[in-house]
Amino acid sequence: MLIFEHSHPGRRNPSQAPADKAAINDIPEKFRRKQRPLLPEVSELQAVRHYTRLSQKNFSIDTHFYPLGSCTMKYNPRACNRLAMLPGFLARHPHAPAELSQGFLACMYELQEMLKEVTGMKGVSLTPMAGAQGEFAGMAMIRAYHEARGDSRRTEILVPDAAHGTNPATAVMCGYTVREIPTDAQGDVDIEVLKNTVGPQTAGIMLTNPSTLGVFERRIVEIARIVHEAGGLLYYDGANLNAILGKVKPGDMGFDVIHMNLHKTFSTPHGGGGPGAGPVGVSERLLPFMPVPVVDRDGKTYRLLTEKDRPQTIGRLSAFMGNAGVLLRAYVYARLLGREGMHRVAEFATLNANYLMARLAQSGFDLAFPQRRATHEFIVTLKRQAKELNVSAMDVAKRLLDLGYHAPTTYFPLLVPECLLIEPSETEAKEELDRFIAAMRQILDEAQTAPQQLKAAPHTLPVRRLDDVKAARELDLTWKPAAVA
Amino acid sequence: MLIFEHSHPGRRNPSQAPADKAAINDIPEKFRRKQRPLLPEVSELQAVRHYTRLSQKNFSIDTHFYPLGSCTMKYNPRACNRLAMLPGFLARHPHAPAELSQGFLACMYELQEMLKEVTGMKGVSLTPMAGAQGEFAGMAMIRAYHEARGDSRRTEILVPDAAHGTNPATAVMCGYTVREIPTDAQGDVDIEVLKNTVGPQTAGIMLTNPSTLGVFERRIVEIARIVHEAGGLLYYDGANLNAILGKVKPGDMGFDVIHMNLHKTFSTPHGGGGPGAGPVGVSERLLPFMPVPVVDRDGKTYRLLTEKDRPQTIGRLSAFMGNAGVLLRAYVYARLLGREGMHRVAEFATLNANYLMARLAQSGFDLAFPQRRATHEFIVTLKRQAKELNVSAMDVAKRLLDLGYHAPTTYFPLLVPECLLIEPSETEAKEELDRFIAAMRQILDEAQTAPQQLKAAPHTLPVRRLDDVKAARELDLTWKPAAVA
Amino acid sequence: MPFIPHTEDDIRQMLAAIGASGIEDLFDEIPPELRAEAALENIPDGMSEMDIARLMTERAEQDGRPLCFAGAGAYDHHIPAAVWEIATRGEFYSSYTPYQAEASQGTLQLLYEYQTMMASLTGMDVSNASLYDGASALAEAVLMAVRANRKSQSKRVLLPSTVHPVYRKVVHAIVRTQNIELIELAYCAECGHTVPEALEKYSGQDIAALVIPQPNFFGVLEEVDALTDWAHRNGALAIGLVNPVSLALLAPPSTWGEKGADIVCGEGQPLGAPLSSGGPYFGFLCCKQEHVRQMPGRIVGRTVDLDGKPGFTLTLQAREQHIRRSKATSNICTNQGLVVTAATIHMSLLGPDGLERVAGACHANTLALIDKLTAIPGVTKLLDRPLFHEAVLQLPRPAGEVLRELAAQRVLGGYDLSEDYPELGHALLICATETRTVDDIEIYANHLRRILKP
Amino acid sequence: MPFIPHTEDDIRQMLAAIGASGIEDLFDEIPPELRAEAALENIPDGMSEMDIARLMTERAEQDGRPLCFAGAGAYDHHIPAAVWEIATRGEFYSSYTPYQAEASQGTLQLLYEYQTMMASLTGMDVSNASLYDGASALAEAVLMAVRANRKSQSKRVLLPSTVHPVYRKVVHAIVRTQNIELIELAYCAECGHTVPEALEKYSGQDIAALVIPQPNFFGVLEEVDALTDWAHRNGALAIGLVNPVSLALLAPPSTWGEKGADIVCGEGQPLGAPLSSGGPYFGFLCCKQEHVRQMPGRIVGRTVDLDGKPGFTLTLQAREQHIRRSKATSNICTNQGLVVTAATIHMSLLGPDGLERVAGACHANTLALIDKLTAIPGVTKLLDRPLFHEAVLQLPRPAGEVLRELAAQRVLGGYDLSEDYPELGHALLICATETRTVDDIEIYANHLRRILKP
Ligand SMILES: Cc1ncc(COP(=O)(O)O)c(C=O)c1O
Ligand SMILES: Cc1ncc(COP(=O)(O)O)c(C=O)c1O
Repeated sequence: MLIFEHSHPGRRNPSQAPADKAAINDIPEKFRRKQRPLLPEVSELQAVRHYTRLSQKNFSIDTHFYPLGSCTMKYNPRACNRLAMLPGFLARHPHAPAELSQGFLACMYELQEMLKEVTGMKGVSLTPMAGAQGEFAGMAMIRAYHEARGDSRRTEILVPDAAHGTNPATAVMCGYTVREIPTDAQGDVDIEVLKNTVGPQTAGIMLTNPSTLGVFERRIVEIARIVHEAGGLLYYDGANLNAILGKVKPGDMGFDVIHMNLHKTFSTPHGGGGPGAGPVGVSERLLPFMPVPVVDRDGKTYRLLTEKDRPQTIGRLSAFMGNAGVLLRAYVYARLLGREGMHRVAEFATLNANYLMARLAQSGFDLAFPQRRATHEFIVTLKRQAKELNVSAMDVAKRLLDLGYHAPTTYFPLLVPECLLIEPSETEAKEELDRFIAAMRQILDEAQTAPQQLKAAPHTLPVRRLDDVKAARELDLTWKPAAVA
Repeated sequence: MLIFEHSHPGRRNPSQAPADKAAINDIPEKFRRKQRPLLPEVSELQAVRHYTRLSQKNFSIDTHFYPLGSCTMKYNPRACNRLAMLPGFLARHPHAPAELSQGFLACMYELQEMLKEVTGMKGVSLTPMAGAQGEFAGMAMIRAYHEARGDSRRTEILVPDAAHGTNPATAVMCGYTVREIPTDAQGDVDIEVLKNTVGPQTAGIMLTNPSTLGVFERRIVEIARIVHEAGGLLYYDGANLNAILGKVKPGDMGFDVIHMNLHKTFSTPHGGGGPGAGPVGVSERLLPFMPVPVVDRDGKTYRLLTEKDRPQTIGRLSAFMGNAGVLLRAYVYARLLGREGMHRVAEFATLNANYLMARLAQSGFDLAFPQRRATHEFIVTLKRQAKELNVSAMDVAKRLLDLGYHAPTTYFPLLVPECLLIEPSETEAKEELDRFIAAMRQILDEAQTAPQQLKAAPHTLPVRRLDDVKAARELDLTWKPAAVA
Repeated sequence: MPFIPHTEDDIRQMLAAIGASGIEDLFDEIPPELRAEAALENIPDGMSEMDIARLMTERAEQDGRPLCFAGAGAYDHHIPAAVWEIATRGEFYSSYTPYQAEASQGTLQLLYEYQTMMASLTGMDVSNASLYDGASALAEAVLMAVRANRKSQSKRVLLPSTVHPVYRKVVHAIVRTQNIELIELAYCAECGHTVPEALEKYSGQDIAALVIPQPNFFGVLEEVDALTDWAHRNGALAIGLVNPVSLALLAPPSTWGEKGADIVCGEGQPLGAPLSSGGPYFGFLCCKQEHVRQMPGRIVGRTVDLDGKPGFTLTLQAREQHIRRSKATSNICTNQGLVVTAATIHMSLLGPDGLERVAGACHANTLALIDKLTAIPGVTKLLDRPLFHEAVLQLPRPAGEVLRELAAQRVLGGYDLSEDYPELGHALLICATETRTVDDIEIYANHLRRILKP
Repeated sequence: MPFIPHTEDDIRQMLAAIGASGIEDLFDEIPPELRAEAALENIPDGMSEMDIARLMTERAEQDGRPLCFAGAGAYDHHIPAAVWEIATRGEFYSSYTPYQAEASQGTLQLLYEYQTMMASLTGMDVSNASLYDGASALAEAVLMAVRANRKSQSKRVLLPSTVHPVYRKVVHAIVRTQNIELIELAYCAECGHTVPEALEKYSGQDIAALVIPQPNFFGVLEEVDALTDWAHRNGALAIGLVNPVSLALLAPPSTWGEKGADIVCGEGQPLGAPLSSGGPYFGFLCCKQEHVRQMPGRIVGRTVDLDGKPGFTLTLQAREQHIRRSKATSNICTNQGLVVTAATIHMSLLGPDGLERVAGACHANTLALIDKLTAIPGVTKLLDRPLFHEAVLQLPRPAGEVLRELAAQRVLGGYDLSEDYPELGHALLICATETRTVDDIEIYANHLRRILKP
């Protein structure tokens, strides 16, 4: 039932609105609304019950193992939520003057400093509101850099074919043309093609390392050299640093700019789609271009640097300073972990991934890159099963839901056929991984003995498999009351 | 799976305990623990996931219509929880001096005053921690009253047979003998028996009005006269004032003492079993005996009255002043409702009950008291169905669970055979009642056409019907590790 | 009106179905002479959530959150954020006592886990699902012991005066009407514990039970082995009254003396309940298997369903008021379920190691506090005995006065013992839990030094 | 280590399964020369939850919660307690974007409801499932309009200077790299709105879109009908930029002029997001059905499952980066889902009547504030036009100075306009939402009177 179907004309929640209805005499009729909007008219209990019950229809980290590759579904500590929602933080207006903001700004400054340290970059701006906006900020800085040098020939951005979709989309949004670089059989960037592709038109390259293929790009130093020698800059898609925190720093690999998804590595919640935070870190030469505001410390006082302090900035990407509440959560998380904890994140994210990879291989699954180490994630391909048994990666994914596991990422990266990208994260216990392995084995059995179990899955969820084609063809994007519909 | 089954020796949550393990040198060995207790060794994620998933196995007001008679499962406003849990309230130590307690005490004082007003009593003490403890306080005051007057012959408490189990249990706990008074066919106390039972041995009577039969005791004034003339006092079990708030005051009916369940009428949460709060209100003559502490106002300052101020007090029933956090929730609720809201509670609780009663009667259910008005609740009896179709009230109750409704109270009051005590509360919408009626009709149909559906119910819950006999015979009250078990 | 969903239309239809002409009709069985009086003139108008939120925020802030060095029955421990975020989920918060077991497996399984944890902490065989608080739990334990001790004909119970004075009052208030005789045992004012010799005059008498607090109200450790053995030698049951956090370090009552305590109770607050002005907390009660049928309160058992699948249900209900009425073991009905929910999550998050560290840190902090404060001229430590996380200091001036001056500096300096134990002089009971830092202790010491400066 | 469940035993077994001799082996594909440097010397030691809780509590309190009379893009509204208690339930809080529809029906249905609510508030046909914030939503709306306007060859967009100055900066930063020309429209410094005459010089030119803020940054109401009609007459799309709370009172963009706005966007914060230092908020974006395939961001559709049962799923994904990559309508991936969850619950709790009362109270309070403050000598109201819940005052001294003095009294007095609009003199943008009381306004007025006393 939709919330609108609980609605009844005239029902209202008097405690949630001012008792008096102000008479509005000063706004001329022509500016006034004539018909009430279609908001639900439900009691507080109806709303609470409706949304509580809806919530129960979700899988989530708090209820299920959620090995969704590239998404880092690790435990979101409740303390981070609780502390970011302290009344004092919630009440701070974004225009509060620095005198009334030192507590908040101290957190932001220290977060900036910590992110500098983990990335090995020279400056960090916290404002981008998600990974893709961080990418945009990065691309815009690369562009501003070349422009500042009067180098206007550089119109191309190189992107490996395995890249996350946001990479090419961002490059285009920044006015660049995208050139794809293929991946070799080992999962590394094809260096020969790269060499032949770079040139004076190359503004830069966007790389994810570990790549979205779940492997570490081993020749990164060489790639950096090739691109730099061609006059291009290196962009690091650091959406996920989970496998390298404290193990290797993007700055040391030769990158000029990086964004991080704090909603992955720093475990801020995904919230069913967001919000995230995508801070950017830059090397020396991109410092002047960072998006504002940036937090600065002057003795013991913190303040926001703006366009005045940073005349070459690419500007602002949000009305204030990005997703502040998310940044507070990340700050708390970083302080909870500390130095040692960060090292451990990488160690155990990697241990879990490699363990799961080894055990699934032993269980009869084909790995996309069997000769490689897993990073925080790895890829299983069901190409063989698709051919031999006519079951797809999607069938396996849906069947996993029945067995109480969220599915891994399916059909991404696009270049591996029938793939499952699996990321267990460091916060899952071995027993949980073992149960997942047992479920995967069961599914492999069923694929042979009872393929219909897979093809018709899921069987136990609130709905069975949904008709996506109908959804796109017969668009039904808003509810309409029966009379109108 | 039990939390212990997720446990792994050596697993711990470092952020939840001091990093340093203090060396304890000053406590002699003989006082020290040798073996660690069997607490779970699980990660924070494991604990969060385990208890989140467990929670989903509950029915609750926030997820289901819960017409549990005598329990008043109405909406528990989230604001009450949020505000009672403000950091300042949570941090207040019970021994904080009055200078650092005025905010809290102001709430308590105002709650006391409001409870005086709704009950029509002369004094209120907030300390009892649930209804039963309120009853105890009341009985103890009656006892203290007679004792203070040197009247030691009064050893009996009269209790109608329909009374809640806590009533006779409390009377006995206070050292009294219980005499049961029968109910007449109309659901009222049998006045003739009462007249013949009262006497110089009568310490008092415990009455619930509206009674647990879901009817208002019409001859209450006469009953009060009879008992008072015999020298007894009247105790009002005000667990549920939902049907009389602002309609009639126990004080006006002639009662000497009353307890209220704030976890019913004032909508503090039931919490899967508690905590509650059972303040007592008293008439003039019992004022000196009230349990301490009581909050007093002196100009603009609040303070706690203790044994010194109230030398005749029955004493203390809790280490501090009862369930303070529950009292805060009740205070917020009372302020949200205000005068008008309280009147409405009674009106709509009564409207909902009478509507449901009328519609169920029309649907073929037998009412226990068809000639009476429902109060906040009413009774359906399945005696006929039990005889004709061999289905019990319990079968109907279990089948309701399948259909998404919590069952009404079954087999209470004991004197009505195969009964369901149904209390919809004022916060349920008519549509919800209508859906419940449809479910009840369906069950009545099934009782004829597919009785097995009922007898084997529930079918859709985490477990099927449980073996209570085995539970009591082969006691399994704590988990033991496999090795030990 | 808040929380009432009825529209005018609904009301009309509902009245029609009932056959009433107005809502007032529904109250026509109430004698009219009683109705007239029920206006609620003194109830203020309703407030919006926004307005009450503002009022409550002001009042909560008004109370100033002093730096807390008071214990005396309520302890300022860290509670993981997850505890109450989960405990207040609607499914726990707004459900009733799990009478319909199949629709309450969440709460029931949790309570079974809770019972297991408490039984293990105390070392006993079984636990109930909670009582109101520590004080009333002690009263119930006394009543239970009197019922359970079939060897004793008497209703005499020995209650050391080292038990929390308010607990003693509560026990008195609750058990007096049942002709139970509470006999106070004197303590040693030098050492602060119940000396076994104090018991000697009752040796050989018919005593139903002996209460043994560990640590006692002063934080002092009692000679629990000797006391327990004395009880058993004299046919009395031994009732342990313990702080559950202390049990991470201290010997569980099951190991006291030769046979261990028979019944164990205490205040559950230190296991995840915020200070919150004294409640809601919860009382716990554990016992040996043989006494389980005398136990008051709800008990959850594991059983199987029709398919043989394990499940949980309330059991031994024949002890309870809703079945046994006047013959029940207690009148308790509603207990402290939600706080127990929190405590169960709390114990799961801490685990045995965490609880041990917490107990250790509390103890170490209190020792540090004693050191700092006794370095102030005129302040000395009383009661020369092993202690746990609480201690008694002697001040050069009345403790009440000093506490008031400390309160003006937002320091809650402890609990004034002079009223309950005048023989101890200007005695102050202090406590520093794991939440107090070195700086906090320094702040306290500095204020106290200044206040006491001659 | 926090949040890592592995025991020594687990590690051993796992390494054995992998065939590695230690965890370090797993990193052996990283070039060794890169490894050496990765120590994190400047990261402090980990803290316990207790310690960080204390630090954060201090910092949160340090910022003093001033009495807020600032709006300028972020509004201090009451949020029902239920909103965030439900939104932060683990099932919403810790789930991902609903790619696996069957395991995400909760979030998906909620988003469908959200889309319905936003479409209805704005009067448009469809809504997406959110963008980052109001400013970036405006940028996306501009990009979308340029794509969607097939009649226009140009990439010229008219942007009134009455649009929030930071929004204009954000739009600039985001669209400049795509060769879009943003043309600022002057406003009338007396009335504070975009006079239709300012448009005249662009009449007949190829303009892709016109942005129409309502209310505008000054709180002033624009002549939306005339502006919309001008756009349509000139082949431009009309982009409405609105405050969603204002839409309870003001004409929805669908009704502006003859044909209504084509695209509507804005900041969702007033619908249940706390001020929280500026985020997370959410941007909303609605449009006419014909433009839906040009819309950026996630969209949820209702469909059926194999059994024909209704269900919800992400749809029109071919617009999005994960499918269309470099040809996507935007690079947006993660959006502001949780805040939208809160907003949906918020709107459900308020309903149409509640939202209307809130909007009315904000407006009335701002009028009362204007009255009180302009009664102070030297303070006058600027911009003589109808307004909604925000207004511009002229002070006798620089607003920045005055604001600093007010801040010292814990009053956040508004937003200093002098930097962005020097032509307005000592201009201050003020706002009083429904959360401000008569007393609050009095407090502000008293401080201001004192501060301005000559
Ligand atoms: C590798 C990679 N890059 C970029 C992104 C985009 O980040 P966001 O969704 O926060 O915009 C993601 C996340 O989905 C990602 O996994
Ligand atoms: C009529 C009646 N009296 C007394 C009680 C006992 O109240 P409590 O459960 O709070 O002890 C109840 C509640 O169950 C009740 O319904």
